[in-house]
Amino acid sequence: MSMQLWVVQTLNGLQLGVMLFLMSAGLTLVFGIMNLINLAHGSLYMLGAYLAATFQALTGSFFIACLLAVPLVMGIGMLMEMSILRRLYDRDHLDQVLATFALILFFNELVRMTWGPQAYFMAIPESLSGTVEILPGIPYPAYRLTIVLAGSGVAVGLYLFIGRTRLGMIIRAGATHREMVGALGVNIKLLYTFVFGMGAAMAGFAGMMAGPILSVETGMGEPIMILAFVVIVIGGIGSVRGAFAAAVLVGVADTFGRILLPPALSSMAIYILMAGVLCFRPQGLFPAHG
Amino acid sequence: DEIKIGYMATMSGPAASLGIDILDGFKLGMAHKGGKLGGLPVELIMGDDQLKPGIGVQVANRFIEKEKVDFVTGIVFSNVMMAVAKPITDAGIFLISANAGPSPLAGARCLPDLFTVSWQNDQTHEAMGKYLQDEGVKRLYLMAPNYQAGKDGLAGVKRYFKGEIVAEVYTKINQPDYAAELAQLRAAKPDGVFVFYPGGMGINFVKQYAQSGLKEEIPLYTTAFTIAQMVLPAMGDAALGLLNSSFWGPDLDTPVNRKFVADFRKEYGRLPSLFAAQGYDAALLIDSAIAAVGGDLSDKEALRKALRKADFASVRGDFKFNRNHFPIQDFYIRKVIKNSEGVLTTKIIGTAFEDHADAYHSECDMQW
Amino acid sequence: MTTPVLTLRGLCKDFGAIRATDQVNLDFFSGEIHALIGPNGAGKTTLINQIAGELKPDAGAIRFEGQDITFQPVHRRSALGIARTFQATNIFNGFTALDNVALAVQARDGHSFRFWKPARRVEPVRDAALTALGQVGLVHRADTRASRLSYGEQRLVGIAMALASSPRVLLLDEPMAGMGARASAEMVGLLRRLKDRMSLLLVEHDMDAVFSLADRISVLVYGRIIASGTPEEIRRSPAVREAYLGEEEITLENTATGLQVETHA
Amino acid sequence: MLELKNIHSYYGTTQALFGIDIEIHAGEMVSLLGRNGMGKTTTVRSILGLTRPRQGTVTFQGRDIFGAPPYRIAQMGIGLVPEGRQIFPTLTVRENLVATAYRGKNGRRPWTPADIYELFPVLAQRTRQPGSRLSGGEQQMLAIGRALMTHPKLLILDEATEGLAPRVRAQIWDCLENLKSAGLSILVIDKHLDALTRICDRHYIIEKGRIVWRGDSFKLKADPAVRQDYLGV
Amino acid sequence: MGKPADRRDRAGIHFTRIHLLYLAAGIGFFLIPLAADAFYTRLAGRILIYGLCALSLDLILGYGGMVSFGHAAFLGIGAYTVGILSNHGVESAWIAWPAAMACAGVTALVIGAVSLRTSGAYFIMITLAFSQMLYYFFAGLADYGGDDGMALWSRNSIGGPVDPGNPTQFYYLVLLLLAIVFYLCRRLVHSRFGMVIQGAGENERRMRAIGFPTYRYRLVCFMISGAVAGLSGALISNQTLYISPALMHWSRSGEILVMVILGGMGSLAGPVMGAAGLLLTEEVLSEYTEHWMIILGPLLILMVLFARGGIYGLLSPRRES
Ligand SMILES: Nc1ncnc2c1ncn2[C@@H]1O[C@H](COP(=O)(O)OP(=O)(O)OP(=O)(O)O)[C@@H](O)[C@H]1O
Ligand SMILES: Nc1ncnc2c1ncn2[C@@H]1O[C@H](COP(=O)(O)OP(=O)(O)OP(=O)(O)O)[C@@H](O)[C@H]1O
Ligand SMILES: [Mg+2]
Ligand SMILES: [Mg+2]
Repeated sequence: MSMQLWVVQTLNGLQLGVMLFLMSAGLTLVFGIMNLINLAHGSLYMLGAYLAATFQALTGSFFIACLLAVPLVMGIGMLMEMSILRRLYDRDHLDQVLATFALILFFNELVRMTWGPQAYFMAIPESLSGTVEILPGIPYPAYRLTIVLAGSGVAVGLYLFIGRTRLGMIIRAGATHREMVGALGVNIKLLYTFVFGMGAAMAGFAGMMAGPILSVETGMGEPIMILAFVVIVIGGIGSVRGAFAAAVLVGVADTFGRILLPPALSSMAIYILMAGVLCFRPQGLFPAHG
Repeated sequence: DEIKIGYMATMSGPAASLGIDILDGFKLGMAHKGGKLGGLPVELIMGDDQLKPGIGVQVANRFIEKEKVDFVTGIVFSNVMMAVAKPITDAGIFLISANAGPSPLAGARCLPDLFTVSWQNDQTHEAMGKYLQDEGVKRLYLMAPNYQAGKDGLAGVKRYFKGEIVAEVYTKINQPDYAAELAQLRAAKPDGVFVFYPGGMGINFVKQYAQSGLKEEIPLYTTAFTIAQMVLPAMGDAALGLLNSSFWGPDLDTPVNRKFVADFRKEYGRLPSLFAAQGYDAALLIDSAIAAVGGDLSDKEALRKALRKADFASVRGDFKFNRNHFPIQDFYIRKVIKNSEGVLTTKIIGTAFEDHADAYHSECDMQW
Repeated sequence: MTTPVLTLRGLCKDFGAIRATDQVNLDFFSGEIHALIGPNGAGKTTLINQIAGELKPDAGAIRFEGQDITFQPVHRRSALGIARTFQATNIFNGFTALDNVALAVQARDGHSFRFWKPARRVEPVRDAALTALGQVGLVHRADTRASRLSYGEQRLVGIAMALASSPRVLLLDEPMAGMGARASAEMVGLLRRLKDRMSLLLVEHDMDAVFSLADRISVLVYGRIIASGTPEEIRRSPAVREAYLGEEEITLENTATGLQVETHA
Repeated sequence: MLELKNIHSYYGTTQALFGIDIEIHAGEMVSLLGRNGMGKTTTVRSILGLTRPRQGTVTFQGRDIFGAPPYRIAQMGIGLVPEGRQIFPTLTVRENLVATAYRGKNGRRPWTPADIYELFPVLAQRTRQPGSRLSGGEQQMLAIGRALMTHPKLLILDEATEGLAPRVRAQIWDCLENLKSAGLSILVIDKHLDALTRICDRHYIIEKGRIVWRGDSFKLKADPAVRQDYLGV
Repeated sequence: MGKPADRRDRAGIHFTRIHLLYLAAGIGFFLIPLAADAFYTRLAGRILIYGLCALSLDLILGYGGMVSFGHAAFLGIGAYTVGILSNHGVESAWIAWPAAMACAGVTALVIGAVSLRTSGAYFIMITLAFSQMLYYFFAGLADYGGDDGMALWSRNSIGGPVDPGNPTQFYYLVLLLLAIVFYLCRRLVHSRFGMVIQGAGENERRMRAIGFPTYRYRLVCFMISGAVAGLSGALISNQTLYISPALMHWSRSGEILVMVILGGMGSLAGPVMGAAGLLLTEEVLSEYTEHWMIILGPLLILMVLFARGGIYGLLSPRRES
């Protein structure tokens, strides 16, 4: 492989990684902190894409669509938390799996009834449709570069928020002793709704960013959700830092696996990676619990 | 009396639009025959295989054991077809495939009660292979998902394309992003790229191909499976100008087709895809056979004979069944254009094959 | 009493910069209660974890009845006869008290690849479990789910489980913690009865209990044994007073319940 | 300041409290005594709304807090050192203290981490260590510190000296006396009767979910029968 | 006074009621082929086969706390064993079905050996990873149909008067196998081995401290569960006469998991009810509308929220509180 190709493929891996991170971040927070396995996270991703596509078609602007879709998905997420998921925190993981699996069915069908079975179209905004010369002689799609930058920005922001702010501390505290946090005077319910909404917003954002690259269709959230689960497990559940590292690792491994390995092996590459990591570090790369 | 037809297709999930298009085509065909087939009123019984062979078998058994249908039609995907073909035909029910045409059923394991009104899987790919060979493309790059249909598709192209194959790349099933593969492709600098990516995979691939700027550098060739009418809106301008092969196109100039396309647009408010055309033909085929036996479904032998004649006016013009009950038909090369209303559609620009038979019929020992 | 059941030689364990155990040498004899006291964070639990096998020492050796067990896994040591209780309650919440203890009995009996006979109908196991529960006075709670027991009762179940495995060495990490005065006194009685049959290592901050029970006391400070001796010697040691006991004055008198304590500030 | 009247609490269908009446006045230190499993912790949980009583009234500073969510009750000025410590294992020592600390500004000087470190110097050396890596006693100190950081008007300690070295325990009694003289109300559950009779104003004894005895330290000292019957001492 | 005798008494009442339920279910299933047409018999057979698979999952999940999100892999291995053997001319059930169990068991042994080093959510994900690997492996296995799968030309033969090709006979065979496995599993979970599995499911650290090498026990249990799932795979391939990688897709694992939870885990009978509940609801709803999932979804959610303990929990007398 030539030098150029290496650079481009690394960027491709990074871009995939960043997308995965946007998905995984919410998932790892909700999972690690509220102790909730939310299989329906992919549905929020799908909703983000559909809503953005609709708003883009209505307003003709990608950015206005973004401003409308992301808060809306956040709202839907919070509604979902308040109406159903909140009741599942104290339950077995399995009840959560069942309920959120049911939510997937519901949302997929809802989307199909609302938007029809055909895939939906989303165009890349005009200003980002070209390519950028990242290094002399190496063009790279501007839109994908935007994803890398925006995603990394969100990652840094989230890391600082969780690691450095008091709110972040409380969120982490709630991961292990929810009742106790309440007994110390924190409205943990509200906080959780907020955290869930944040995760939903990120998933919606990811779906929206993916819209112009991928097809906007029912069930589009499931494959990436499975990948996101792989990511958070490799990274260590509940760890934002771990999710980022693992997302990039998975992104790069998948990208290079696809071009360097025979097809049968490359389909399995990330699963082999995950099994390998867990073999040596059963708690993931950055276990959140000391 | 009445005939019962079981319609089985993928009606939910991302691939649902195929099943729906076939069904709409089929219903239009019935409507054109006065809501009847062969003069008999029709009870259409629906079954969703959810793209899962196991569910398909279940639906098939409902058709056989509970509903006791006379015909089964529909069937979008090869894996479902492979699972249900034998149980359905074993039960003495005629199976009219309106889409799937897997090679084993065209060859050694052909079935006397299975009629495929669409095509054999490889045929459409072969058409593009032939075209590329005729065009004198030298170095070709091949891509497909790593599953049976993908491998068959590329094999079809290679059967007629004799130039250099730069690379044959298989990607993961339902892989959403092709950035890495596109970067490799660009570096290989081929003269042309052929891909087989049906459904959502195709939308993603075509969009990303255009976004990476490759569309201007290297021509992309595909088939009607990637460039089907229902995915064109989602691809947008990225699809414009792409060449693809098919046995049919909305602009195919036959009287039947003109009426079909116009009425379909009137009825459903959209352009029909080739899947709709296949559904339409499936209805007409059944109609012609029942009419030929005078509505007497008890004589299977006579009915089979009538089906074999394919004595109806197909949207594709002339067509006849090979001895394996797969069609012998023409194949065209189409180009994606915007019509006068600004809607993306295809236009036939040439003929790749005339009266093309599939590659497996000689392995089928059915005699008639 | 002549040869120790369990010997620790030069045990060291670091957690990053913290030296949790530092060159610890101790001998434990059958029929003896050896108390280990020391300030919070001195490394007492860490030492127990090393003996039980949950932590691997960085240096040093552990010998049990002459056999080197330094690197044996937890379950092997347990099978050899080293049982422990946990500082934080650690039992099977979904099981009844009896089933909790029965499991421990089962473990003692050797491998459990027995797929046929219902475990609850194995009389010897049941009887042994009831006996162990009886020893801690919980027979009346035998059929209560452990999660519904009060904190103190849960701790008793933990001890019954340790007893049920008929250990040769019993490691007790703060058994009186969370127990009321009467329960503590009962615990003291129980431990005293047990000591004939095994060697006990008692980690406890309840000085009344420690001084009334222990045959020998070792004091651990910052991972080091700073003193080891009879209760009387320890009580008099200024170093121990400085590091651990503080101003507390301990006087023992024999009363009906076995102990009475006065504390002068 | 705090008044419980006729509290009945249940775990599922089993009743744990049968009509508890307790009152604590401002600046008072009160102990709740009883053997294991008699309902001390349940009483505490009922005060904070962690276990919601089926019946009864709870008033705090004259306001009815029955049925309010725990965080509201805590915000009104009740600090809890829970049974079993409940330290946040993934947070560092400092974060444990800061995360839920009091943020209001009402003139009184809230506790700072530095004050806590002064009280428990061991913690000062462990500020960046996660809670899960502390020894049992260190965790206990942290739990007390954490409760103080919420700047409570009423401090509830449920077996707060469990697992503490005698020296530290003595320190904590001293500390509680100081807090009390600074005006804090305190409800303490503990088994160290001698210390409690020394520092507490009044005592309640709970037996099988009912208050069976109440009175001041003098009365308690003078009544060995009560101590023998209900506490086993 | 909670004397042991008292306890046995209460258990006695509890047991007869449950036994009555089993008896009713057994008779019900027994009568189906006599009362219903071929279609419903087949549906009932499918329920039994998936019930068997769900039951095998319950063994590790409900009792051992091992949440396998890749159980469909063993189902698939069992099916492929039958398919591949039949492809090479081995038609006897006496060889093919034990072979299916053995292959699935060995696969479980290998997967378990790695996966059981982890716990909790990590275990969920690593089992998913392995099943996805197998899925992609078989999807790319062109010799045996790849993604299109392969058809079986006939059911396995048993010999004697029993003919699995006959739908009714096949149904009774399935029913018999399920009954046997059910009984064996009941013995197993109450045996000493079962107690260890349950203990390890609850508190593995404590189990080690009292002297159990838990890893070994869990691995054996995982293997048994895999083997039983393999048997259900052999049966399902015989029923549908068709095998494809779709059998191993993660969504299939999800469905099996849903059956267990819906039915009520840790009860063995529950998962069979869960299989019945899910498959029947699907069957009924999808006849009414193609948008049946919009109804099934909320229905499942209501089940979770208001019927704790699943269907089994609804039917059986509530456990003492
Ligand atoms: N896993 C760990 N990682 C880092 N430090 C640890 C770990 N476990 C314990 N420590 C530290 O090691 C020291 C010894 O801890 P240990 O639990 O042995 O104390 P202890 O003597 O049992 O105290 P206590 O009487 O309070 O229970 C403590 O300072 C503690 O903070
Ligand atoms: N979560 C629970 N579920 C059911 N019953 C419980 C639960 N927690 C406590 N109980 C029961 O409630 C009663 C009172 O328990 P509580 O914890 O209040 O006692 P306590 O006085 O604090 O005892 P201890 O000194 O042991 O902590 C006990 O009989 C106990 O078995
Ligand atoms: Mg300790
Ligand atoms: Mg208590």
